[in-house]
Amino acid sequence: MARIDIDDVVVTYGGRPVIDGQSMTIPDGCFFTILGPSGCGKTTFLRLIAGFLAPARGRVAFAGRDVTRLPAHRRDCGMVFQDYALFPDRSVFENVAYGLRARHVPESDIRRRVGACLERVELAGFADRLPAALSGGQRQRVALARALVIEPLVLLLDEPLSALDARLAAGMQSFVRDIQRDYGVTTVFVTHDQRMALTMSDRVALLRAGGVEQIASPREIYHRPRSTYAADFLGAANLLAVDPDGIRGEVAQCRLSGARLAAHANGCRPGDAVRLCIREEEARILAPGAGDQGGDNRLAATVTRLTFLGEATRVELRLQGGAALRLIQPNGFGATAPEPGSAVTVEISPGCCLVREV
Amino acid sequence: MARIDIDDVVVTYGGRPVIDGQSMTIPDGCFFTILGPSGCGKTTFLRLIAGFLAPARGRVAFAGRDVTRLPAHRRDCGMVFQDYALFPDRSVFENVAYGLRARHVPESDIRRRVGACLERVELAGFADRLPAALSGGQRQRVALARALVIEPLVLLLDEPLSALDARLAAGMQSFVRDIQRDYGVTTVFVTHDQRMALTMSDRVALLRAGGVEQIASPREIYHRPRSTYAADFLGAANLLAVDPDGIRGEVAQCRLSGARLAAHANGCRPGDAVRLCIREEEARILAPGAGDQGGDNRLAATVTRLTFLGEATRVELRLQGGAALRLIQPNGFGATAPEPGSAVTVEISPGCCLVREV
Amino acid sequence: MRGLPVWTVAKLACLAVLAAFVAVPLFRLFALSLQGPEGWSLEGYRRFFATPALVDALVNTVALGLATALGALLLGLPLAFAVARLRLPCRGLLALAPLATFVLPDIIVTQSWLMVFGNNGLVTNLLNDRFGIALPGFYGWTGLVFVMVLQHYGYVYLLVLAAFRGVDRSLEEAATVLGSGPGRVWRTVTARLLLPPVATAALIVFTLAVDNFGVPVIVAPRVPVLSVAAYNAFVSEFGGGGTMQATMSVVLVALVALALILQKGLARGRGYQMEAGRAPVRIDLPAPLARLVGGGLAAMVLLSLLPVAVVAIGAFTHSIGPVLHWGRFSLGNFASLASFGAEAMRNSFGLATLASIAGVLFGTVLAWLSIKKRSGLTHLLDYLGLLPLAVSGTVLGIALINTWNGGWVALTGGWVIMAIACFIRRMPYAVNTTASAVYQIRDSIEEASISLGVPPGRSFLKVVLPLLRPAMAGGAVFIWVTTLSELSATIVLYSPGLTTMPIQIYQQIDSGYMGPASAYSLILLLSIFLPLWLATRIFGIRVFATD
Amino acid sequence: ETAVLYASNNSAAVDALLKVVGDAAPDLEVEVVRGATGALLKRIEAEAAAPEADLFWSAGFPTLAAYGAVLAPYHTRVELPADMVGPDGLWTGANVHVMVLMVNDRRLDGRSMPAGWADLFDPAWKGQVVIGDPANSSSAYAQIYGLYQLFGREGLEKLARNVVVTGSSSNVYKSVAAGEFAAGITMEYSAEAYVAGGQSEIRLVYPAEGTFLSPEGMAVVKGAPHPQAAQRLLDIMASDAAQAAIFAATWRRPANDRVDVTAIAGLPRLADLTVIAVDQDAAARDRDQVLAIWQEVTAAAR
Ligand SMILES: Nc1ncnc2c1ncn2[C@@H]1O[C@H](COP(=O)(O)OP(=O)(O)OP(=O)(O)O)[C@@H](O)[C@H]1O
Ligand SMILES: Nc1ncnc2c1ncn2[C@@H]1O[C@H](COP(=O)(O)OP(=O)(O)OP(=O)(O)O)[C@@H](O)[C@H]1O
Ligand SMILES: [Mg+2]
Ligand SMILES: [Mg+2]
Repeated sequence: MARIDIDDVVVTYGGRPVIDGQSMTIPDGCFFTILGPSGCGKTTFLRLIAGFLAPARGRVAFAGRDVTRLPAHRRDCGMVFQDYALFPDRSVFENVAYGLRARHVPESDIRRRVGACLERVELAGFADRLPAALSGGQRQRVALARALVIEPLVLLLDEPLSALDARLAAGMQSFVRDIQRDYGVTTVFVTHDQRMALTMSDRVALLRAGGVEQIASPREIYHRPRSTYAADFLGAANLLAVDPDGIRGEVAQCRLSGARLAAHANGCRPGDAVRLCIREEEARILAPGAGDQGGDNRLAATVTRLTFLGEATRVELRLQGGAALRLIQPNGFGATAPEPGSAVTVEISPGCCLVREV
Repeated sequence: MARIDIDDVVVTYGGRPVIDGQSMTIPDGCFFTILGPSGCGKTTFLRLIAGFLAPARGRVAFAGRDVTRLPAHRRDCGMVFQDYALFPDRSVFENVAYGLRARHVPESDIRRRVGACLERVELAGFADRLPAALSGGQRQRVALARALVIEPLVLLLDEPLSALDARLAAGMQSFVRDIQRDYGVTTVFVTHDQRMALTMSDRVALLRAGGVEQIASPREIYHRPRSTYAADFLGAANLLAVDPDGIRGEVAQCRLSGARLAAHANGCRPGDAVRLCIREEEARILAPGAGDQGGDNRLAATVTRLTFLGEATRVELRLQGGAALRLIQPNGFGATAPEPGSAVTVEISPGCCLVREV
Repeated sequence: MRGLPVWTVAKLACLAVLAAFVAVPLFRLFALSLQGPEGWSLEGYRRFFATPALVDALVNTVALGLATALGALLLGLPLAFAVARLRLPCRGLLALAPLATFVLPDIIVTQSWLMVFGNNGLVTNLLNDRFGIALPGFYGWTGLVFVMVLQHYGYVYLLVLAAFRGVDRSLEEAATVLGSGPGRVWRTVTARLLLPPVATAALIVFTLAVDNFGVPVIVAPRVPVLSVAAYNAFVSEFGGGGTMQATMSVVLVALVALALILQKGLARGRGYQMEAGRAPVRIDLPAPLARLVGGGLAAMVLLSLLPVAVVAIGAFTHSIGPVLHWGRFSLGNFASLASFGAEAMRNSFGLATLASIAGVLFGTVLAWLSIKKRSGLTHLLDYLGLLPLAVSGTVLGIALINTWNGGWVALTGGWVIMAIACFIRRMPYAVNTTASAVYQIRDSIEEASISLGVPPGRSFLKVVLPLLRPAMAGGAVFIWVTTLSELSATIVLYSPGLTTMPIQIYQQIDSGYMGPASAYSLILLLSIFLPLWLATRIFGIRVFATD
Repeated sequence: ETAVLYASNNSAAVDALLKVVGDAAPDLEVEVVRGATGALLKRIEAEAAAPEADLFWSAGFPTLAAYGAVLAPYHTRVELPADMVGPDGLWTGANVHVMVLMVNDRRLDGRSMPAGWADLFDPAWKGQVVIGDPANSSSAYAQIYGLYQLFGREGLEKLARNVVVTGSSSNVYKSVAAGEFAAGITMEYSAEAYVAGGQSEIRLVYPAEGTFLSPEGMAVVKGAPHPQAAQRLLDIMASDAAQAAIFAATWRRPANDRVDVTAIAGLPRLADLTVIAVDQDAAARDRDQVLAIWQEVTAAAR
């Protein structure tokens, strides 16, 4: 249970800075997600917190106490490594029991707690196997159980669910959330999966090439991204070149493909380089006839491609003027998407917003 | 370019059968996805095709030719290993060039092809790094490039995108699809991610504990799952206990929480143990007033929980009679989900279907 | 945070040990070589390079070292490969028997070879008398290289065995699926990954060959080599300042140090993390081929064990003084055993056990430090730790006496100095055998343990050491076996009551008493292999972790 | 009482000595460290700051002279010929080596049995004669020095054309016995061991031109931890009983001339052999010069 402060930290690999003067505060008991594309420095941040990397500059503090020089084993962090790092010569049981033994938990408690934990990660029958005899996802679950069973002060999870299918991942998510809630553990969760980040987190930090792009609640970061980068990363967004006619308070008036459009200004000011961010669910195809009369937030378009996504279909369109627009259309209720090539009218939700181009 | 036939194959690990008499045909030039939960045997199937596992029984054929005894290096498969298996002593460039060198491609071609390939996986600047100096996702992309650059006869991909964010994954997907289309490569793609399976594949094979549960097109497997297992695995489904009144042709009449409901019979016959499968997008909350008059496919329910998913919100409901129902409601257009506790009317799409309970 | 106190302390401790027992003694040797008639001078070196016989000896020595290393690789590598990766009919024999080749003191081995292939040898005479075939003369280069190779291939075998098993299977699979046949996989993946351990093994054999004195002195009196010259100068009954002896020793040390630096250069930047735990599967050969390969290798191993057979027969052959009466058997050779045997055996086992425990622990820590905890200091440690390879036992022994006799701690005249000498001489092997295993441990394994609250030192003990166990066991067996037969350092260090079995054997042999020498040798062999065999059979200990 | 003895003699000699000591002085405990002559002397030198050894046994006189700095003078109470006592009693004679030809008659291959040194100069013996390295071994040096006295530089040239020099002097008799060489120039005692052991093809030849002697001595170590015991042991070692017993076991001719070698082992008396008198002092003085000549002639022969 600890707030984590990262202060103006620089981390280098062989002289090349990977994190260059970044700060971040992770509130006590928070489920904090570090989100970002491959190679942006997520693992590096986690290793910094765990104490496996000494920053070249800056400090790390737990609950206000400077731990920059505190060795890793005294930080009481449970960690799931991206490559699992299971002890190859120990059984699944012994892997999970390892941290408990280090804490001198009585044998009977170990048996009980490890057993319960393996049950939760659906590996009850695998206690005696060696890691080499497990599938990828099974290994990942052992790594998760090993970190969770010790109920640490801080939980550091590096892509802990990447090898799991949706059902299992959901199960593990709720397991992690339960532990986190029950023990008030401050949890730092690293993922590249924006859906998971939005679903699970109290706060999300979006990274960009070693820098912090935006830290916000899931809703805020989704609906009010600070930049085109953030808008693009968090969910499929259309980022259209647009020319705001005027911004009054929170409402921006724009023209797009000849139509007028109202959007949320999202803090942009006249003269800023901006794009219009339309999430895929913020556009819909109107039933034939319904949009004929034209009007605000309505655009004429031609369907170019359909992609089946399961619960929905992605529709790609070409607007008048040539800009491309993607939207998703739920598949329930016999909804059938218009054939490629057909002309349709698209309605844009006024919830869409401007974002600064960076 | 080859059809792959797997015939009545048995694979054992240390005496324990993991695949037990299964068959599967992968059409020539097909993008074939093997989907299934962790530990179900996906990797095992792939290793069988690649030639790393000799089946205890049965045969594997490429283009009708029995290859069961053909050593792995003569099968011309490109493979991405679940744990990458990069050569630790070779640079990124040399890792990718390895297969070309084995094929005695001229040096200048190697330079060009590897360069282009690294460009495609967005690692152009990393050619001289050793794998140890890469992040997890970067390693995965090197593994992908290494398998794709040789333009093999058969492409075997074991969770090749699991460490990549959505944007990169999409880029890699289209890269894989391009190669697959340009060279007509038969591609076997292993994933636990049903969304990816549905989006990318020509056909999907769903596994269940070493057995083949269903092989079908994405639409078919999604909308007409053969079993509750398939229904559940492919996208979040509500599987409700239901009592069909009668099945006439393709339409089944059921009662659910006191209401009458029409659903697709999906091959079920009177007397079968069935469940009603309602996908999350096949239920929607009617605007207040719109559903008051009751009617077919309409149910009264109480909202219990909301989860923000980004482009949509998941709404959990309790039906009359206590059954739980989840649905997703798109977030665009200022749609706000009713507060937890409020009473609503839910409409169920007649596209929902019965599934056999297995 | 990495490399905090525990590892710094460990580095300093290692440095202290190596400085005391390697650096300082060698430095004194070096200083001695620069001692002119009045003050410092390079006179010794000038004389060395002005003496054609010594320059010849230097050239021959390098040639001998290279030839032996090459030959030992040619025999040892296929054997290690077969034992590690193939399913063969006589794998048990192949796995353990090569050890016997370096248990017997080289003098007795050489004598035995002469009995077989010498001018008056059994086989020579048989072929000559019966078939009129004249074997090429055994004396000189032929015999020298033949004996040296058969005496040293076992080292290659043992040093690379663990590495062969440690190659990550999925890497080979990746290469295969990319279109490489077994040969190409071997060449482009396995061999490359094995290059560092193989280079190390070659280096070690080179150093052993360069330092070997017993074989050339007997079998190639006309081929001057440096070790013989240096040894003779050292044990020469004529005093004479010591500058020249020191100079020769320094040249030898420099030669080996050069090889060491070359090998380091070759292995530089080849520290890769592979994942241990997924050892390659054993290859099933078709039965006729398996029999052929197994038979061929067994024949080679058995040939190298011929001296053992000679010794075994000699032990039971009636002897009067130095004369063996072949064909007449008796137990007389064992008669004097009772008086000396028990004490020598106790000393030998004590020393070997001490040296192997200390050597393996120290060597493992050193390997870990220099691979995983790199810093400027570890570079120094790395070289210092391997330097004992470059020093022959006699030179080391004398240097240790010179350094540690008197002053604030006098260590000479007890078992401590003998144990230290054995430990220092063998420890580099442990560094090498464990190094390849250390490379195969991912950094994150240790970090996982640390993150679970176990401090770095204990994480090393609890998580890393168990993973290194097979390599350590291999190293321990190696040190144990070679220390049981170690002679060159202990013979100049031992005091009354501290004789060892090899010293006893040597004394018999030096007096020409082959009979008792054979008897002692047989006892030595049995006392080494019985425990090993029991360990493998009864307790199921896998000495080499080959399964 | 304990005495630490550094002995370069073989185990048969040591065993014989210990037996005599056991009888003569049961209270005297002798601890033996065996090793090569040079190695032991080097060790005594290295240990000079804190000596371990009480007594050293044995090396040629010139060698002992070279290590005089680490030896302590002591005059034994046993009566010995005058030339068997070192200057100021720095060492005491232990035995006298007699240089002989050792021949393996199975390897003669048609050559006639040599009668004297000069017979070995015949080209027919090329590669068939083995000798120790005079640069390292005092006995080998005594042989070369003697031959130089007898035949001058030409003699050494002829010899050098035929001989094989081995680095270890014990290798000479071992390889002749093993049949590797037809003849070797070695010491009487080592060759006699094979004759006495029953190897019928081994012959000892006392060369017609005369043989050379090389006396060996023993000495108390300077700063010996047990000086009293050392002196006691030295007296015992010089005594008739010990010298006879050691001779009987090893055929090392005793320095103590009261022992009857013919009676004990049937070896000819020294008086019955032709002995070329060698001035040990001159031998030591001329060492560098003679060795240089030997180096030259062997290099030329190669
Ligand atoms: N070497 C092995 N020895 C014994 N059992 C094994 C071995 N490898 C895998 N298994 C078992 O076989 C089953 C199938 O494994 P496989 O690796 O094919 O699963 P998978 O579908 O790829 O799972 P994941 O998505 O977790 O990677 C698993 O239950 C696993 O525990
Ligand atoms: N040991 C290293 N030496 C040099 N560069 C490294 C090293 N480890 C990582 N990097 C580089 O640092 C950057 C950040 O790496 P990090 O592992 O933190 O990325 P990540 O965000 O975890 O990515 P992924 O999602 O792919 O795992 C990457 O560009 C990577 O190439
Ligand atoms: Mg990472
Ligand atoms: Mg798998």
